[in-house]
Amino acid sequence: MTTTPGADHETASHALLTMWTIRRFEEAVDDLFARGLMHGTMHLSIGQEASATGACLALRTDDAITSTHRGHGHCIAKGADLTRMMAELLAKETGYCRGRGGSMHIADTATGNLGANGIVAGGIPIAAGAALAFQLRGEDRVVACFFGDGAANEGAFHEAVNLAAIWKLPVVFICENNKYGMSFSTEKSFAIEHISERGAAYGIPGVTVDGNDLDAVFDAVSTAVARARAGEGPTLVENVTYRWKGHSKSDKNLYRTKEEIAEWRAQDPILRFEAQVKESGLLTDEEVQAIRTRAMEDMREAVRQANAAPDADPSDLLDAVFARA
Amino acid sequence: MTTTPGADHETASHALLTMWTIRRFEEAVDDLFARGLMHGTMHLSIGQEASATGACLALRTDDAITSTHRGHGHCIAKGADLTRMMAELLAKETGYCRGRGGSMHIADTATGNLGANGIVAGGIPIAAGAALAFQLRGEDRVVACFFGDGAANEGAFHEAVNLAAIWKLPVVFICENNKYGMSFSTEKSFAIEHISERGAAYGIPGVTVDGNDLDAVFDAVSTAVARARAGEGPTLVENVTYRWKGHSKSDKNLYRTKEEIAEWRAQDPILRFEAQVKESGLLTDEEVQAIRTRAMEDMREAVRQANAAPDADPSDLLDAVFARA
Amino acid sequence: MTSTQTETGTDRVITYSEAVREAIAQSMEADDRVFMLGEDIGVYGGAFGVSGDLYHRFGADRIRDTPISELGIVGAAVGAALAGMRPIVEIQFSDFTNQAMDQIVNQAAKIHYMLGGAMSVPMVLRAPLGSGTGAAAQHSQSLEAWFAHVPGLKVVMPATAADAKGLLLAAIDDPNPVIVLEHKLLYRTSGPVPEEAVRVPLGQSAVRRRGEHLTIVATGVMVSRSLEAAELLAQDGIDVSVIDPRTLTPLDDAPIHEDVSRTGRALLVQEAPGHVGFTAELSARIAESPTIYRLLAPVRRLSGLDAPIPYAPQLERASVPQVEDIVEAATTLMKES
Amino acid sequence: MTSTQTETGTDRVITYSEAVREAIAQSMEADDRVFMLGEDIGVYGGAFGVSGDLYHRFGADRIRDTPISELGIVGAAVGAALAGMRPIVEIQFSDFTNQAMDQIVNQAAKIHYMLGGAMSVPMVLRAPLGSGTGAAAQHSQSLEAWFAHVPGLKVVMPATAADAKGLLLAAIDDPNPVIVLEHKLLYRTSGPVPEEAVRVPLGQSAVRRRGEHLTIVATGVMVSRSLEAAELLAQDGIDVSVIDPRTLTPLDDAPIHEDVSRTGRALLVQEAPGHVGFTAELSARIAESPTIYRLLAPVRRLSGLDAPIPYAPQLERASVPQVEDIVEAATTLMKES
Ligand SMILES: Cc1ncc(C[n+]2csc(CCOP(=O)(O)OP(=O)(O)O)c2C)c(N)n1
Ligand SMILES: Cc1ncc(C[n+]2csc(CCOP(=O)(O)OP(=O)(O)O)c2C)c(N)n1
Ligand SMILES: [Mg+2]
Ligand SMILES: [Mg+2]
Repeated sequence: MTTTPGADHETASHALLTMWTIRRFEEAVDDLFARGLMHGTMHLSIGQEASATGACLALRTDDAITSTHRGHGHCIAKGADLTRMMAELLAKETGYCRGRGGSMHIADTATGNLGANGIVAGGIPIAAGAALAFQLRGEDRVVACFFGDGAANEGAFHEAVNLAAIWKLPVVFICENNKYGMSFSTEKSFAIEHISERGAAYGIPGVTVDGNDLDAVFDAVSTAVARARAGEGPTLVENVTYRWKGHSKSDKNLYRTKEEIAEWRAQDPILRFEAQVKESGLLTDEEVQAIRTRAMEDMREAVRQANAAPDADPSDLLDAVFARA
Repeated sequence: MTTTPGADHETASHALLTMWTIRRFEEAVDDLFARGLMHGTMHLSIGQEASATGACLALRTDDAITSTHRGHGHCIAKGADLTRMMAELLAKETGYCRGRGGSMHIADTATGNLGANGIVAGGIPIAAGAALAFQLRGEDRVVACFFGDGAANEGAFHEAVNLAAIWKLPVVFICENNKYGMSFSTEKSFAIEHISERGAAYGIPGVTVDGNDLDAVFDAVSTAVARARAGEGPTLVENVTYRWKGHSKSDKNLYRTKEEIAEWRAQDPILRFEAQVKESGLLTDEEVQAIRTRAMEDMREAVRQANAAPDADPSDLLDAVFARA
Repeated sequence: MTSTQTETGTDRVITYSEAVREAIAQSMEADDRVFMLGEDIGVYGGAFGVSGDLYHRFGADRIRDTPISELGIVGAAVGAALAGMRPIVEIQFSDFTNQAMDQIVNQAAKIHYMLGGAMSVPMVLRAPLGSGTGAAAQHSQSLEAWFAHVPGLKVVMPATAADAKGLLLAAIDDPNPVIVLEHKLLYRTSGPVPEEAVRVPLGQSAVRRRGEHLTIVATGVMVSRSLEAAELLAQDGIDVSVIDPRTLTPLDDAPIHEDVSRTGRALLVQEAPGHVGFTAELSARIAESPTIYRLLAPVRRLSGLDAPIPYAPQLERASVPQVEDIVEAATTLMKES
Repeated sequence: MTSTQTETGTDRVITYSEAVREAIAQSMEADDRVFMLGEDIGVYGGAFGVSGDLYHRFGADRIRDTPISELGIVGAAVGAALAGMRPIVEIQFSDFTNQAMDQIVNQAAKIHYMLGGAMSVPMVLRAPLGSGTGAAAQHSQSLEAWFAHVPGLKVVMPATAADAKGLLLAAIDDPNPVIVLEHKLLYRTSGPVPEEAVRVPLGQSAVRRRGEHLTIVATGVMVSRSLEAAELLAQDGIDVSVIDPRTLTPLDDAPIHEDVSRTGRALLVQEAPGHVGFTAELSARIAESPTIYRLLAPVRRLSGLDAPIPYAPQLERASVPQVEDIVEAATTLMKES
């Protein structure tokens, strides 16, 4: 397992590159969408990069994750291939889902990503089930289950977290609390201060961390992962963060103020981490610059390659419904 | 509102009669079933009489309840007519549901019983909705929502309690923890000690009481009802009790010991209350005897009248599917 | 000529979603018991903008934003209905009715019957259905067949702006649970809609077009596609009827029998997958009635593929009937005799 | 003579529920990935006694009792399947699949397709369906039409002990989610079942009886009722075929077309309400194929009432087809030409 990103040169570089890659990927998607080159709907995670990155840094490659409709960051942080991701969003045959799934359904078996999910809280019982499989086979693998604040009010959350708690399943529940479920604020949808308080209802630890602080996220998730791997059961980790962009394309931001958005933009998790590692001398200006450039170039290359790929092929739609023995 | 049953002669007599009536009703059902005179399946509440009785004593007639598959006690305690209840179980046209519903679907508009429910936790969102209606109309009516320990692990519980909490709905959630959901013990289905601890997950008070202590149940529910009526929102009250009989007819009691059952039978909520009020001099032996006799006679009369009633009429099955404007 | 235009007898043209909003607003003005609950229906105005400004007109109590708890909010609507209110629930995508099936099917649909008529559940559940937005398999289903199969539920699929208003008004009046399935692609379409609160009774099919040679029965967005196809077919001398059942339960099949008996050919068009879909019921009713003796060719269903809805636009398009598919199916059917 | 007896070629007679248990046990012995989860399947032995002693034979890990959390346990099965296991979920009454529809329909059924084939969900969901036990509307539904309508799900309805074992074995092998709907009234019935783990392939109808005059197609408990009716009809000189589709999706309709073309008469029998039910699909397939030209009389469906299942025994009986109803329907149909 890696050490705290802010304390190790290689980890810091890797983490920073991951965060910039997520940011650039989301910006590219935003741009392609605006220019009418991408269809459907997209849920961008700009502003939440530290949560996905810090959490996945605490995982092994053979650990699994379940993700959400806002899943590009989780997917990248777990190690997915940018070109295949972009190809999927561009509805190409070379995409992760051959253009069948799109943004809300990307999965990547190779890196243990069991899938984004278009259903709020849909991935939570699935995460518990994957953890059950690991436990039944006596493997020391862990599942990290990402979901939003809004998902914590779905029955699926309740049933799945309880199953994981009573069976001590190796899963870490990571609630990315970005203050809103679409337009509904956590002040209105919860009568408690911290969603992590719900851990106690299932007899598991709950912890709330600054989701824009990469080290804090990494440390909290690492502790939870260690606990899960040791067979001591699940933990509920709440990463408090913020979504800069609208919920999706149809969002006019009527439910929040420009000031609030500005406040949170000021706490950019990436710039915060850059400042931190530059201050501590872990990374130099040049290294940081190089990472930024690399992220931008990787993205451009991914878009280029994805665009060049063949469109998804409608010929075998019916054959693809059932898996063959 | 009435005062604590153990402190008032009239209330004590009424409460004792209610408990004995429930006991005798369930015994009659058990007997009719055993003799093949009743079909379907029945879930008896013998041993849990103090929970239904104490809770309903804390309610006004215009308050509402939602009940469960184990609902005969709630129904009687809220004031339903024994003959129409028995007629329903005997599949008579004069039954509360004209023989359409049976044991799991008895409701009684006159006494505010919104219905038993064959679905575990099915009544919990319904209770929240009825409370919402009262709140929207500015009425000071309260809903008491009965459910079992097993129901507290359904998503419906989670979603409904949260709705009630954030909207401060006038509802009291009464979890009748009889230690088992069918065969699954609370030790196995929960990783917490008291189900009432879940109140905190929604920002509402949670309290656990001895569900076989009539006064304790009455006091806890009264406090919760007062809070709800005052517009301060819901409370989660956990009545710890025990079901003497099998879950239903198919139960071989393989999941619990004879000793455990014996232990709990020794804590008969009715005999406990009798001893208490006799000791305190609130009721005399003769009065207690009279109440016992009355309960038995009422029951015999109800069975007699129900048996004499016409069978449910199959002629208009299709007309009954939709309500007419 | 389509019968709705005659019915409406008005020149005022508004969009389908404006028509839905107007029905809700007029019902709420007329009846205090009516209120709305759903996700993001408040300041946000609804995921598809249907509730729009209702929040500002009626306030947060009656246009009630909810947490993401479909089962809870549908159950709350059931309870409120039992307690004398007339709730309208909006489910953001009809795919999420999967979360609430217990309250819809085991509770709302059965309570009146199970209680021997002692209570009823006057509630409306509105939800957008269908594909065409690139939202993929979990946001594009057409599940009307499920609801139509559940005794105790009434099921409505408005295909025009006028019906979006008129059928919803009737649904809100109805003492039973009514599922109103609105097609996403129709929200922005417009048509003549009376300003007054004119009900369109549940259980009446609409003959949208009368033709000589073939009868098309279509639901939802397939109604307008069938009418488009009808124009193209007319150019080839094929004159078709287009019938819109509007209410799947209770189903008014008399006009279908009448028209198919006249034309001798039936083409049944739906967006949902064909296998055990709603149009199978239409086909079955034809095959089980004297209408079968009037057929000049076998009945034909044109449905979505028996596959989930894919993301890629060209794949999504290929998964459900398009105008040209309807034209082709009708043309082929004409040749089959 | 019924084809299953020939198929099985064995004299060993066990009950339907023993057959289900045997299929699970043999699969668990043969494959470590197979495990079972559900409510009260452990020491209790299952609400209908199906899992019986499996808990003592395989232990609490693989015969896993769960809390009352249908959505959670079906979702856990989906996740376990994605992670390489072969879960079998028991839902205590099929009515409670309503609680789990999201995981069944939005997740299990679609994942393989949505991911472009990258993963699959090899899981089995078993649930008892049907009426006849006096358990009323929330414990007596027959919802097979819903599942059959969902692309990505395979749907099985075993009507004999042999099929209960053979089809379940095939379902457990299948790399896709398979819904196995067992009829409560069949659990105690018995029939010849091979001791070995003989698969009955999914997607093959069984001709239970061959007759000259009329073809009955029936599912679930209606298969045995139709066979009983057939004996009575034979006494009146009416010689009927009885076909059991066994798998609703994928549906093997060739034997149905073949037989109906021969007899010229089709009577389709199901317990579920008729409106938009499974037999509507059968009727539609006949009406849309050349088979329609071979009909001597209109197709006839005999289904449960379009009403919830009531509690009172005589009302419950009157709500679904009984042997005498099948006899009457067949007799009437014979007169219709
Ligand atoms: C079951 C379900 N209900 C509603 C939706 C529509 N929807 C998509 S995302 C979203 C908000 C989710 O909020 P949260 O869980 O906080 O995640 P965030 O979008 O904030 O990342 C909603 C309501 C859905 N996809 N699934
Ligand atoms: C949704 C649902 N799941 C399962 C069942 C089957 N069932 C009926 S009662 C019961 C046990 C309920 O336990 P609890 O809530 O503790 O109530 P109790 O029976 O102990 O009074 C079960 C599993 C059901 N009726 N509904
Ligand atoms: Mg959020
Ligand atoms: Mg219990």
